[in-house]
Amino acid sequence: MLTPLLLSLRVAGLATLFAIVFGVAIAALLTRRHSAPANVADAVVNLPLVLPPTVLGYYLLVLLGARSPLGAWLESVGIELVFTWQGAVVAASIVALPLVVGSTRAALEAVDPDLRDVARTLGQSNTAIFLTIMLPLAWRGLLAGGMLAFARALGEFGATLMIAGNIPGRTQTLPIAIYDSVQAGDLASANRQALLLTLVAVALLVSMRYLGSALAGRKMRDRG
Amino acid sequence: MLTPLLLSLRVAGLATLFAIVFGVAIAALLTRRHSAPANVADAVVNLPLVLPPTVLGYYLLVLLGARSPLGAWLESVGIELVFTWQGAVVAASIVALPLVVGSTRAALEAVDPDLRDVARTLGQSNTAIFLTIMLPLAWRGLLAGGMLAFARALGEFGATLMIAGNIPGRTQTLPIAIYDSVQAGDLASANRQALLLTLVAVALLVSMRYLGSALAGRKMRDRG
Amino acid sequence: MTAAEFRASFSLHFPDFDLAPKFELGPEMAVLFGASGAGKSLTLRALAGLEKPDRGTIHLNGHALFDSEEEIDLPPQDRRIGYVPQHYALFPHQSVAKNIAFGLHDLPRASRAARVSELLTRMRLEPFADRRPGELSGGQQQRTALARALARRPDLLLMDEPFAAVEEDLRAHLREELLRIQKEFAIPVLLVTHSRAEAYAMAERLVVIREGQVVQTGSRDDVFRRPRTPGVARLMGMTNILQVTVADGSAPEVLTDWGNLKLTIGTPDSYATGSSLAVGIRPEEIRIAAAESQIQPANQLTARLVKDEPQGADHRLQFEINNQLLEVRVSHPEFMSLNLAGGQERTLTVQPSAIHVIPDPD
Amino acid sequence: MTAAEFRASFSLHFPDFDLAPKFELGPEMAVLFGASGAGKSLTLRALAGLEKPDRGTIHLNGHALFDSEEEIDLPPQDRRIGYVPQHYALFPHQSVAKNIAFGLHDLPRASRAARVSELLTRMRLEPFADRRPGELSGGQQQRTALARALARRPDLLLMDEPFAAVEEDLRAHLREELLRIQKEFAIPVLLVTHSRAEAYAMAERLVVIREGQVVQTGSRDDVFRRPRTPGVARLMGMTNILQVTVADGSAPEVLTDWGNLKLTIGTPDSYATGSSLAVGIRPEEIRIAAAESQIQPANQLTARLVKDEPQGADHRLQFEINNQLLEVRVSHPEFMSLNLAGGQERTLTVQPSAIHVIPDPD
Repeated sequence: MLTPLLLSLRVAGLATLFAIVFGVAIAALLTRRHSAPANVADAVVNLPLVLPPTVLGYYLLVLLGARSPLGAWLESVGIELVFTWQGAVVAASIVALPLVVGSTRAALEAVDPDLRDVARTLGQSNTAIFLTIMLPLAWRGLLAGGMLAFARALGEFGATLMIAGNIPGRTQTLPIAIYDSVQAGDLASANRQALLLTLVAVALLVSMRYLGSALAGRKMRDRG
Repeated sequence: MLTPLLLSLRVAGLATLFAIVFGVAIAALLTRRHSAPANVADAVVNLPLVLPPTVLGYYLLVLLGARSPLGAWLESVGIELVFTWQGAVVAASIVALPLVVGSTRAALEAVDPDLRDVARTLGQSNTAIFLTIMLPLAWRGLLAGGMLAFARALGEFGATLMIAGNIPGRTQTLPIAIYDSVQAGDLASANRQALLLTLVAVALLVSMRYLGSALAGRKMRDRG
Repeated sequence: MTAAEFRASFSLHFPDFDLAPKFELGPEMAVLFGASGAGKSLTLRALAGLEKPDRGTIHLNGHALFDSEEEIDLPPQDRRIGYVPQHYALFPHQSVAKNIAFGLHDLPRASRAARVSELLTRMRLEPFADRRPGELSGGQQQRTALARALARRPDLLLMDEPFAAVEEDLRAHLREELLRIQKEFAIPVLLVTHSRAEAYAMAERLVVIREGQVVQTGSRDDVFRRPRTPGVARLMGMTNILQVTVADGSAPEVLTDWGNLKLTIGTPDSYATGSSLAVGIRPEEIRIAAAESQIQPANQLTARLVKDEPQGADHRLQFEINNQLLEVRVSHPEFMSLNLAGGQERTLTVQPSAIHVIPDPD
Repeated sequence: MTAAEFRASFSLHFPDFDLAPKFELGPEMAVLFGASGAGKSLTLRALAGLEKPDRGTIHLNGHALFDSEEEIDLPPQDRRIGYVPQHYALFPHQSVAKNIAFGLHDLPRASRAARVSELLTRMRLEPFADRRPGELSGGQQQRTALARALARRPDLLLMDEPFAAVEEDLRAHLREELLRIQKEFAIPVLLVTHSRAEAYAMAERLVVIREGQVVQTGSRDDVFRRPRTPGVARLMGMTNILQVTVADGSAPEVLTDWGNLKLTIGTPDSYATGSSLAVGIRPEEIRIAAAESQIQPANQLTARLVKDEPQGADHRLQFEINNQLLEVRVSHPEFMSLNLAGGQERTLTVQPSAIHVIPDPD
C-alpha cells in the first residue's frame, strides 16, 4: 500500500532507469548508421512518440495479458504485468525510451567524428572509445534525455490506465489519482496533487533549459 | 453526433492548425533571442512537454470552468469549453504547440544568419525576409513539427478526458473510445480503433523520417 | 564635409576585445588587412548596420549613417551599402536571376527585369540566370553575389574575404574582374583579407587593422614600403628591423652606427646626432654581391650565411652579422649563379633608399 | 621486399569520384600535394584504416595492412600508424597529459607515466601538462596532437594539413620543428597540403595527386623543376608551357623552332628532328637584360611588356612574343633598376638548362 506520490516516483524512477539503459545502448548502435535494419529499428523505437497512449496501452494489454503466449509464459515464471505497478513501469519505459534515444543520439552525433577516428588509430577498442570519449562528451544530451524521460514517465496516464488500471494503493499513480479526485469532486486533493506534479515539471524544465544553454555555450561571432 | 474517428480528425486537425499558426509566430519571435522575457516565454510554451496531461487538463477545467472569471466571461459570450469538443481542441492545441515551436525554431536557427543579414542590406523588411527567405528554407522543419503536433493531438487522452469528458458522439475521440471499448469488453471495436490510429501513426512516422533524411541531405565526407 | 566619400570612426566593446577603427575612403578599391581575429569582419558588419557600435560616427557622402551623439542609427535597409559576406550567402532556393532581383522589390516590374538583365550581361551570368547557387562554380557564385549587391546601386560596397571560397588558380582572374567592376561603378569598395599577397594585389588604399585598431592607412606602396610601426612592418613582410644611432643626421643621407658598423640611410628628414632610430629593410632589398667588381655604391656589409630555406622559386636566407640575423630573399636562379654555401662570408649591399626609418617605434 | 618502408596502391570508388593512388615512401618527410578535392584526406584515411579501399594493397615494413586479394584489412587499432587530422581532434575533456597517454592504455602504469613525461619534455609541453586543449595556442595543440600520435611509436605518421589551424607567422617555426621531429623519430611522415609553398618547404619527397591519381612522385626539386606532365607543371607554378619543333635533336643542346624563333634546350636526351615537344619555363628563370653588354650566352628573345602585376616583393610581368604570353617574375628592386614600362620591347634571356622538356604532354 503506497501513496500515489511514492508509487509514481517508484514507477517513473524505474522506467527512467530502464529507458536510459536501453536508450543509451540503442543510441550507441544507431549513431551514424543508415542501413535499412538501422532505419527500421529507429522507426520502431520512435513509434511511441506518435502512437496514442491508449493504443499503446491496449497493445500491451493484449500482448502481456494471460491469453497471449507471452503473457502466459510470464505468468508461468511468476511475472504479472496486467493490473500491477510493474505493468505501469513497462508502459512508462516504452513511452520514455524514444526521448532518451533521440536526445542521446543527437548528442553522440554532435561529437566530432575525428575524435573517434583518432582514438581508433590510438589502439583503443570501440567500447573503450564509447566509454572514455563519446559518453563523456555527450553526457549533457543523455542527462537532458533522462529528464525528459522522467517527466514523461511521471505524467504517463493513458497507457498506464489501460495496462495497470486504477487500483488505489497498488497502481494508482499521481496523474491517475488527480483524475479520480476530480471525478469524486475532491478538488482539495486534486489541487494538492496537481501542484506537486507541476513543481516537479517546472524543476525539470528549468534544469533542462540550464543544461541546454550550457550545452549551446553561446559563442561570440567570429571577428574576422 | 459524430463518429469517434471524425471527431478525432476534427479536433486534431483544428488543434494542429492552431498550433502551427501560433507556433510559427512564437518560433519566429524566439529565434536567436536570449533575453530574459524570451527565456520565460520559451519555458511557458514548453511546459506542456513535461506537465502530465491530467494536470494540464485539471488546470484547464479550473481555468475555463463556469466558476472562474475567464470561464464566466466565455460563457457570457456564448463559448462553452468544458465538456465540449471545442474544449478538446483547446487541450490538444496546447499539448501540440511546443512540438511545432521546437521543430520550427530549430529549422529557423539552422538557416545561415548571413542570409538574413544580406537580405537586410538589400532593403527588405524583416517580415518580407521571414516570408521569402526564412520560411522557404525552414519549411521541412515546420512540416515535421506539424506532423508531430497532429500525432500528439490525435492521441491526446488525459487532458481531453479531464476538460471534455467522455460523451459519446460529442466528445468521445478515438483514444477515449478505445478506453471505453476495453472497459466494456468490446475487443472487436478496440481492435478496429487501435488499428486505425496505428496506421495513421505509422504513416506520420514514415513521412517524418523521409522528411528528416531529406533534410539531413547525407553528405559525402570531404575528400581533402 | 571633406572630400572623402566615406568616413568611419567608432568603438564597439566586447568582454574580451575592443573594436575601435577609424578611417576614410574615396571612390577607390580599399583593402582592410589584418590577421585573423583583428576585427575585420566585425568592422564590415558595423559599417553595414548589422552590429551597433557603442559610440562614434559613420558618414557616407555627407550623410550620417550612425552618430551616437545625435542618436542616429540607420537600419541596414536604409544605408545604401552593399554587403557580400565571406561565403556570399546566396539564397539557395532562388535562381541567380531571383537572387539578383531580391533587392529590387521597390522597382516596377519592367524596370526590375531590365536591371536584372543588364546585370546578368555585365557579369556574364546570362547562361546561368535560371540556375540555383548550388549549381554554380565559385567564380560564378562570386559574380552573382556582386551583381545582387550592386543591383541597388549602393554608395559603398563591402566584401568579406571574397576569394576565400574560390580555387587558388582562379583568384588572379577574379581579382582583375573585381578591379574592373570597381572602376565601372566608381564607388568605394572595401574588401577584407588576411592575405598579404591579396591585399597588395587588390589595394589602391590599404587600411591595416590590428587588435581592433586601424594602425595605418595609405596607398598600398606607402604602407608596404613605409610602415609607421614595427608591427605594421612585420605584417607587411619587412622582416629586418634594426636599432641604429644617428652619427650625422642631415638629410638626404643620414649616417648611422649599427653596432660597430656604419649604415647610410636615404631620408627626406634630418635627425639629431646621437638619437636612436628603428629602421626596416625588406628581405628582397638586400642584394648579395657576386664579385667585388659588381659592388655598387651602397651600404656594404660582410655577413655569414647561416641558413638557406629554399621556397621553390625563391630562397629565404639568414645571414649573421652584428650578432643579429638578416633575412635576405633571392630568386632560385640568382641563388644558383651566386654559388652560395652555408658558412660562407659574403658582401651584402643595401641601397640607402631601401632603408626605411620607422616613425613610431613602439 | 623492396627498400621502401611503406607502399600503397589501391582504389576506392565513389559515385562522383575515383580514388586510386599509388606510391612508396622511405623514412623521410613526404608531402601529399594537390588541389582541394583531389583526394588527399581520403587517401590518408584509407591508409589509417578509416576508409576501406575496394581493392589493392597497403604494406608497411613488409607487413600487409590491407590486401583485397588476401582479404587482409587490419583495423586502425592494429596498423601502427599515427594519424593527426586537420584540426588535431584533441580530446577536449582531457588534459594534455591524458591526451598523450590515451594510446598507452596497454602499458603498465609506471612506464606509461614515464613515456608521457618523456614526450612532454621532448615536445616542450611540460608547463601545459594539466591544461585542456581549449586553453592551448595553435602551436601547442599541434605539438600535443603530435605527441599523442608518436606516443605509441608508430611506423608511419600521417598528418592532414597540420598548419591550417596555425597563424601564418608561426608556421615557419612549426615547420622546422616538425622536420626536426621527423629526423628524431626516423619514420616516414606523410603530410597533406594544398599549398605549394608549404609542400616545397616541407617535402623531401613530393607525391602529387590530381583527381584521385598520383601523377608524379619524386624529390621535391625533381617534381618542382622537372614535372612529367603539363598538369603537374602548372600545379608547380611552371606557368610558361611552349610547343616547339626539334630542328637539331642531339643532346646536350637541342635546337628547336618556336614559331619563327629558335630556342636551345639543355637536355641529357636526344630527340628526332621534326618531332614536337612541350617545354616548360618557370617565370623566375626568364631574365630581363638590363643592357646589351649584360646579355649572357643564352636564348635571347625580344618581347613586349604588356602587363605588370605588382605583388609587393615581386612583379609578375606578362611579355608578348610569338602571339603568346610569357610570364616573367622579377623582384621589386630588380624591376625598379630595370626601368620597365608597359609597351616596351626588351630582351629576355633564358638559360638552355632552365628549359624543361615535359616528358608526357597530355
